[in-house]
Amino acid sequence: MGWEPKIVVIACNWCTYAAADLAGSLRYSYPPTAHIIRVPCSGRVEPEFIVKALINGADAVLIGGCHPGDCHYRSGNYKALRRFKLLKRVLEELGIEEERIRLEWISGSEAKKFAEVITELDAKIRELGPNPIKRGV
Amino acid sequence: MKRVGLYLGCNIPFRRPDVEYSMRYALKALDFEVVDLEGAACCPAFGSMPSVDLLAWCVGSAWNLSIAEEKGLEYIVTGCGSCYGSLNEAKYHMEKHPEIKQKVNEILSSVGKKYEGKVKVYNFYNLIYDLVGLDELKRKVKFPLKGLICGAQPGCHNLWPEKVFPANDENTFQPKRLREICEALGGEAPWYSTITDCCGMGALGTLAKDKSETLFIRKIKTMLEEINPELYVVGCSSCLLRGDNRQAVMKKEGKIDFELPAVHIAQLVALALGAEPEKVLGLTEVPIEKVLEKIRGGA
Amino acid sequence: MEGNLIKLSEEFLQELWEEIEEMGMSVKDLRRCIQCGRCAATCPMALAGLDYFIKKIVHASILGLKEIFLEDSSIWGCQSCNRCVEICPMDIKPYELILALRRMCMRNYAMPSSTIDSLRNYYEKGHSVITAGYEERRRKLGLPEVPPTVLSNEEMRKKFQEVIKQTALAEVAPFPLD
Amino acid sequence: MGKPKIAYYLAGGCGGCDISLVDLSEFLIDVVTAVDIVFFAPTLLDVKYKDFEALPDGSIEVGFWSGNVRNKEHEHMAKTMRRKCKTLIAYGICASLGGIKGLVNLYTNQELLEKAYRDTFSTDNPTGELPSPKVTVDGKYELELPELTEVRTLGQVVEVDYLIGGCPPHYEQVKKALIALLEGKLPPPGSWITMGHAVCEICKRNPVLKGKSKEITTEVKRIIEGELEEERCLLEAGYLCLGPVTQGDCGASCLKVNIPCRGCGGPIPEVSDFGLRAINMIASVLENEELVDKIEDPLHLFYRYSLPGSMLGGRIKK
Amino acid sequence: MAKIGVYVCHCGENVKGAVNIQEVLDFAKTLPEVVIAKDYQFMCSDPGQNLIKEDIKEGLIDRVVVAACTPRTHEPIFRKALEEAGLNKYFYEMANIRDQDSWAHWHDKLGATEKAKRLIASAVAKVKLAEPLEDRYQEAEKSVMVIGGGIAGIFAALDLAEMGLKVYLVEKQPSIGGNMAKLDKTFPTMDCSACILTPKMVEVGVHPNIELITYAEVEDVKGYVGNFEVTIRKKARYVDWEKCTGCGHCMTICPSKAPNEFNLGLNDRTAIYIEFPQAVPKKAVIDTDNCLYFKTLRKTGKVACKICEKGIPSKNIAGCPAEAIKFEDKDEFLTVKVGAVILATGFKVMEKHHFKEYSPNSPDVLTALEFERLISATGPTEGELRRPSDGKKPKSVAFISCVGSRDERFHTYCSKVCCMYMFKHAKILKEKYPDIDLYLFFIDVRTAGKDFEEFYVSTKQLGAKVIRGGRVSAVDIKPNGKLRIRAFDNDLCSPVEVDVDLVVLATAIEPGIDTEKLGRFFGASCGREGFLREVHTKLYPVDTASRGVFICGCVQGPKDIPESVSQAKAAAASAAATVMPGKIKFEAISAEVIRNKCSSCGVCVNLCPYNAIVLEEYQGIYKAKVEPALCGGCGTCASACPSKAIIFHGFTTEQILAQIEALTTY
Repeated sequence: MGWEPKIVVIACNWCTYAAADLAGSLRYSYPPTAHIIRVPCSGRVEPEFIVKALINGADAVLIGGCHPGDCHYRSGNYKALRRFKLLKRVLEELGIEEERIRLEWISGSEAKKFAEVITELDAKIRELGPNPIKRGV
Repeated sequence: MKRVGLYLGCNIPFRRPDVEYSMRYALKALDFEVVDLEGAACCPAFGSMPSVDLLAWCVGSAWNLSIAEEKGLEYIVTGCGSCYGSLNEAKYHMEKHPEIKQKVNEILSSVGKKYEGKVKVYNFYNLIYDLVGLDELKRKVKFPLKGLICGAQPGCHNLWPEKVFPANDENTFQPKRLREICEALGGEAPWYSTITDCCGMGALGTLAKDKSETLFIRKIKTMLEEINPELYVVGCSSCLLRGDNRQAVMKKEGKIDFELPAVHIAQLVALALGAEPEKVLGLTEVPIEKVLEKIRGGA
Repeated sequence: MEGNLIKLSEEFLQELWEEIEEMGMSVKDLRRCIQCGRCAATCPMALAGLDYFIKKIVHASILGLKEIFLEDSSIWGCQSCNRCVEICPMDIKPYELILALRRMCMRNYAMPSSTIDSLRNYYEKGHSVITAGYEERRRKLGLPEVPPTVLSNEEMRKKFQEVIKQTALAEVAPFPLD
Repeated sequence: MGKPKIAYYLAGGCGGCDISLVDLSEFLIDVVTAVDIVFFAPTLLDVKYKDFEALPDGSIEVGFWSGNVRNKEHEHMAKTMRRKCKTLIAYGICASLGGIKGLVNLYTNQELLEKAYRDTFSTDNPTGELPSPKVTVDGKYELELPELTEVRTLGQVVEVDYLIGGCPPHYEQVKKALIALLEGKLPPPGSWITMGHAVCEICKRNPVLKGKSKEITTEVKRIIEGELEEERCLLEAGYLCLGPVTQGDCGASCLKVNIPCRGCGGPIPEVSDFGLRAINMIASVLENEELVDKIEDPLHLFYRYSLPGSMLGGRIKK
Repeated sequence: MAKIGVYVCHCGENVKGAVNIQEVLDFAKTLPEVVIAKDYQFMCSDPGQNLIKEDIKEGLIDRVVVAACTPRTHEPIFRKALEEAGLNKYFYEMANIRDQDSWAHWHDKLGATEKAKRLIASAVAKVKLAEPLEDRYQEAEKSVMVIGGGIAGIFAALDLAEMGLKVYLVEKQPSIGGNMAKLDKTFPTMDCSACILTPKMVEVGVHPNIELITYAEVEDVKGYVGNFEVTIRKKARYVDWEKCTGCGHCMTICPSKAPNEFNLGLNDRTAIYIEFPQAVPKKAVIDTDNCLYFKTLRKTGKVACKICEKGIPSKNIAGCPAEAIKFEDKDEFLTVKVGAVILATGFKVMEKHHFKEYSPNSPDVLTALEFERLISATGPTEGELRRPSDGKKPKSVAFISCVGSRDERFHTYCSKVCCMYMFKHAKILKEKYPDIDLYLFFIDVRTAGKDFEEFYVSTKQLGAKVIRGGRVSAVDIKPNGKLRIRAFDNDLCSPVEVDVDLVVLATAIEPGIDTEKLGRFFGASCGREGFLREVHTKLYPVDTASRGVFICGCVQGPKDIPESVSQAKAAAASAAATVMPGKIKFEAISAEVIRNKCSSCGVCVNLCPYNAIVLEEYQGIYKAKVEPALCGGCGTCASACPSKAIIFHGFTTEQILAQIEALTTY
């Protein structure tokens, strides 16, 4: 088997993780290249997680949270957005393709959106090819 | 001495120079140095440049204001509500949108002009109210109005939108300033319920003459019913054209059965301060002798 | 328009919105209008009985009925009294809409002839309104025959025209600027 | 046993770290009398590389390395130092994390040379000459310059025993480190020699030390904007101070003179990437998302001293 | 070394149909520290769970990974199994190989199998670093404080008291009753407000489980759900309530007058006063701003008047017969411990002065609440409709809706009750004075509610004139004393005007003055419009973001009486459910500050949405500390800590990094 993209998804338990579950029960299919790490809230995501995943060879990292205003913990998603925006600015300047890191608000009911986002991201990564900053490269 | 730029506009110098005369007279009598704004143009009126383009409007207004700035004036005065409105609104737009101001200046700089936004634009009655004061005005009156009942009409452009003007009534839906000036001159200016109603002059007067006249008739009839004034005193030259010149025509055409002499507040102030009635009221069309008689009769 | 039926078309919506946005009015703000009618009760256009007055104009704009404004001249009857701006509870600035619509019509050459006259006067003489016989009236009062405005100052008039030529008037005026 | 032998080498650095030794003033005399300095290049002693290389391996007690590893010569010397010294210390932020000069990693050597030798306004180089690794002088002498490599931290080239932050390290910190060395009271190998806590903990501006919480940062200001209040936390006031993420061995010197902390002290132990923690911290204190856009040049702000030593390190695409 | 057992569930065909179980088991066995890898048809069934339990009991494993469906539904089941087998339940992780794998990749068996392997590797990596955690319980006070004694607060208090809970009802005014006490009749049934409210007020006053604390405000709040410590300031009354009999004698002799707030200033009351005739408790207070004793004492230091106490002996007028006057009275502070709190402080109505175009200076332009007093039998005119300006009976009245509501410049929301009370006003007037002319100006008529539309139609039948699309543009005073209304009539498509004698403005219902402050005390936040916000509009309509703090009535937004009462009952039930069991569970998944690593930078404090992080002295320096009971478990603080001093139990940084490592390695 040739190269297959590897996507690390860090998803909030209440929205995006639930959306992924729902996508399964509705039998929406999407590429099996995305793997969720469950966290209570997108506010739990540290920039180090994203960079660690990238240098370890993840081809893309997706952070999934609740829509603004809907955070189960009131405001964690806003904190996540601030951190993500700033991190993304820096990583882009360091030459990391912007498509490889993504933040999406996917509510617990947006199973279709979850499947679409993963499908789209997978296709994009196949277009871009393997992550060039993989450790040791 | 306080210096004030006299911004003429169009209607006043061409159609009702008696208002120009009165403003000059009254301002001098109230210790102002009147500075002419040579080269000033139309404000521009709402139906012209403002209806063409926002930037073009601002360029037109900034042209006038830059002339006042060149003369080192702190403020200028208008007798026409449209000029007062247009200049102040343009000023407001330029303050709110620095990018417009910048573009305006790019254009003005091609003829060596510059707009900074330093000049305040007053209308005649607010200038008197704020910079002279009612007490001072009272002191200067030579021919008091002797209880003359005035129907005051500040004029829409002198009131709204509130936020653009340097001076205004506390409640623009219950204006008092113009009335208080009439009272300082010795008259009475009671409240009436159509005081803020539109006189019907302006764009509507051009577009739909007959319909526009109904506004005037409705307003004046209510006023007559409620306070039966002897004189209609307006704060805006457009209101004067409607209240005097057009009223005379309407009367001739048999559209109205009343006759209410009308003056601009500048005329009334000039008259009370001692100006020659022939010049102050020289162009008045609705007969005004009775009013003049009452004011000057005993003098 | 035939009879009393107005067709609502998606195509027009977009077109009008784009145009009025371009002319300085935010359609997003406009859409806040809940047609409460507060402006209409004291709008001079409504009180005078024009076919379209501010409340209807706002609604027609939200529906994108461009043709109405090109065919009906009501918007040119707005008195610019700004009362609507002052009392609008949704702060949609209806008067700014009127100006934006006029600007849109101007670009489609749908304006009353009086507007053209006043613009020509404005450009040529510096005054939108010049009433004949002013010299006589001024002389009678002992004022100089020609007022000390741009009209009496050739140098300033040239500069003034120079300035005005650089505005949008140059693009839309139905007369030459030279 | 005689006095412990000491070696010091300045690689890709500015010499500031050497000067911070001088700042020890009288204490330096105690140090110099307590140790035997066998090598101090290139600033102090004229010891030839050959002679240094000839010393027995492991014969030197402690080696100090200041500056980053920027060329083949540095690399060679790093390996030599490692062999000769029982304990090797990355001394200063350049040695530890790459330092300010580590920012060159954002560009290719070609770009940098062009900038330095051709493109600047003040450069007078009509023929557009660039330095080249091999030159023949007078047609006969072959001169070889060490080849430029990417900036690396000392730790990326050889194993390092201890790291000391600072640009340069504060003399009090140097003093503490030297005493620890002389007394043999060292932390576990691989550690930073540090107080272990952030600048905030010793900063007079920090309201937390008075039991009050910090206010949320509602604006983003550049240092040239506005007036700095003497007592106020700079982060609260909108200046992007990196005090919370930076080791506080400096005594908050910059803060005392109204300069926000720029992070030269390096990260607090257990932080794997200074820049990422800084990004995280700043984004966390801001009131809203819009403020993020107001931060100018975030890369240089957050990675000013630590780019080569960051997690992404040398894996930057040019 | 951990001993990890991996259990792969077939879920019948659900997993097995897409994932090659044997391949996954073989893979799992290769993972570090995995000692057992087994499969079973239904892991969640009893035999499935027993597999795990037995392995634990036999000491074969001390960590468990179940590869099956989603932890969102099945984690609790397996955790319980661990607990039953004597292992800490947090030594458990789930690999979601059904919902997020086999189901989604049904037609890609190879892909699904590979993904299952990685998900298991990730779970194994996480569980390896798991730490034993304990859920915590704390004792809860079996009592509730209700703040606000309007109709909502009254009902909440009564329901709780009936359940046997101790209730403290705190009210700012001297009497409970709130805004409802000011109303004349109530729509749509037209009950007299006082008739239905007063008995309930009395019930509150005598209920053995309710401690009524009126003329009092919240001063400070400490603690959290189960253990709130609320400090109440009881304002000085200057009348000894123990002695005061509420006879009202003082009010007949007090010489000093002030506007009567209860009648919205439409008449005067004395400086010593009982708030209104039906007040509960019916006790007098002295208003020191207007009392001559206090006024002169402040100004001159001398005592000028003690008539209420001493009477006027020269005229044979006696003072307070109960000897209850107490000029030296002081504010009292009282701290109460309660398990839960209900906030029911209601609303206020906008005043008319904001609306310049409606001639607010005219005494004949009234707000609707003023009008309520004007037509109320206990009001200043004893229920007779008379114009404030001249005392004459108006022949025509205009009612204007949406005054300050649905308005960008004031309040964007709909005040909800105005349309209905305008009809109520019309109905009251029409029934009393059939000849009166009524004009009701609406933008549109909103009558969504039981029996509301019928009420509207029947009011129209009485002859009230309804003008729609007619937000009034101007109210102008005519010199003859009439008020001219200018509006637009959508149905006539024309501007209309009418002269009336009286104008009633349906001014907006807005948040009470101290709503935000009160919310801050209790950690309940306000929405954009300033009302306290519920956690979830549909599912948690009376819960606030602060656990154990509930809201009901208009403090949450405009609503009518039936809705306020229903909400009050809901809040009472929720509060009771919180405190009744006597203990409260706190999640084990929470943040903790390792204080000797903390650098006192304070970054975490503001990040916490629950205000759970406090600064506390530790070895002489203020350091952060997470109050475990307040921690909501989001982990935002742990992510941010610049010193890496905060551990987030259950999702530690090391665990997540290990998962990333695993996902990217295999």
